[in-house]
Amino acid sequence: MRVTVVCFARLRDLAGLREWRCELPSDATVQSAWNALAARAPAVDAMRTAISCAVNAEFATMNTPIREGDEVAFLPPVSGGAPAHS
Amino acid sequence: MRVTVVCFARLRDLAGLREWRCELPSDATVQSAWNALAARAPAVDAMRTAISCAVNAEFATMNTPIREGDEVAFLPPVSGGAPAHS
Amino acid sequence: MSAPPFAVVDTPLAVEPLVVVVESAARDRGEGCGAVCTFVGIVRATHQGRRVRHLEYEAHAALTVKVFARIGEEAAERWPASTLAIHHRVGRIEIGEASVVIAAAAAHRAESFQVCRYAIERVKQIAPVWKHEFFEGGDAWVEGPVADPADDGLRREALERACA
Amino acid sequence: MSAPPFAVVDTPLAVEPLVVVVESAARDRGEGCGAVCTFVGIVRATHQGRRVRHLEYEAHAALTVKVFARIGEEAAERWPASTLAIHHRVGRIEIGEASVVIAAAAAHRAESFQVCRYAIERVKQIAPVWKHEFFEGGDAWVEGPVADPADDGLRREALERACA
Repeated sequence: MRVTVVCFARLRDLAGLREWRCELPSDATVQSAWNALAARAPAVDAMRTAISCAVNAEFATMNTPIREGDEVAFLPPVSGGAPAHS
Repeated sequence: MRVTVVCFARLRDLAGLREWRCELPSDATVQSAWNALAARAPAVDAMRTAISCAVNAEFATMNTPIREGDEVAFLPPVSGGAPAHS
Repeated sequence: MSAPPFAVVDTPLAVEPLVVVVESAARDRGEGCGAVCTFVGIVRATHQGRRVRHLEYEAHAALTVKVFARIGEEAAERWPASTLAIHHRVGRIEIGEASVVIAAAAAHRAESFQVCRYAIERVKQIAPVWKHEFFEGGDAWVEGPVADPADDGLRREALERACA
Repeated sequence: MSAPPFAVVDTPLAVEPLVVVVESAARDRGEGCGAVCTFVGIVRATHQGRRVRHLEYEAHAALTVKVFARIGEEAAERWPASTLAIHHRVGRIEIGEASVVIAAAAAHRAESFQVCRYAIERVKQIAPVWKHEFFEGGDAWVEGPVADPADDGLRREALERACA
């Protein structure tokens, strides 16, 4: 099946792509999509532990199953989880 | 000498006037102006203990001396010295 | 032409001009301006169980503008890089309209909230502005306790609410 | 036509439309709307000692709008009669321009400040919006810690800052 992988911000820079139509097996999870991305663009592995994800614009986890046509978004840490004086 | 007495809000209603050109002795204080107002409009006496005052748009006290041409303003308690939920 | 930081006006209030004023003034202070907090006081349709028709505000305008400037100085003592603007409307004000608008600028958000909150507490305490409420069945002046602008206890109370 | 309460836009932000939106929505709730508090986040000329030239914000727009709505629901749980609006700008933003505008309406001022402060804390914590800083001598993505939107500890922290 085909899903669309979307990378944001610094992850987009590391991956060298923003959107990628990606072919995955039919029992794929978000983790499968990440693995496919890391195989294509090994530099993203540097952000592996910091990434959140969303499927079809809903927060998800690496274990969330995905389906044909889904949008799988990988999200770097956001700018402002910082102290109130930031 | 002449000063202008100005009454605000509920005090204006009680006095029945907003501005009053008032004749006072040359050693007058804000208190003298108040006494003259109370003589002319006895109803204002009900607010005597609640009134603040200003001379020429500066906060003053009843003992502040006043001079020819001064504006003497009498100020009822303000609306919002109330709790934060008001 | 930019708005004056402190004013009493008899026309509808706007928020945006005050944001511009405080941002411009704070931009070159301290760490610059990263945050503006504003407060808009709005006429409510009910007050103490009464159905309000409209309000009329009256002010000693010249003294009120000086009081606003004094509040700005008080805020600058506590938050040196902050800037403040306060506009109060007088005359007849309808339900849903603004009676007072405050804008406070600072480098960081926590400070902008504190300055803005401090300012509205002080305005309510010491600005010579009176509210005449016209409700169904009558009208009344709304008065608070006697407030001395030089009363340090009141000022501390405003600071406590701002910095809680 | 009134502004949507939650939006991601690529054009300059304005405060006034959000004030109108939250006031209209709060007017018929609880005791009505007597207070609107707004927050405007502004691009500063310096950050961590660097001279900033401009910023570029990027967002997962669809998810961000949902996150804003979620923050509105969280606020309504804690402050049932309050209403909230949040607009974030994306794309290139110059020094002195707003990146985010929040408006919170409530019957009384204390609540409006709390809701607004809560909202900006939550936006900073969980909205999928990233800041790319262009400064003299280079550029960098500004990242915080990993934030889980369902993390109750973070939410408590935001509540504590709002209600302190």
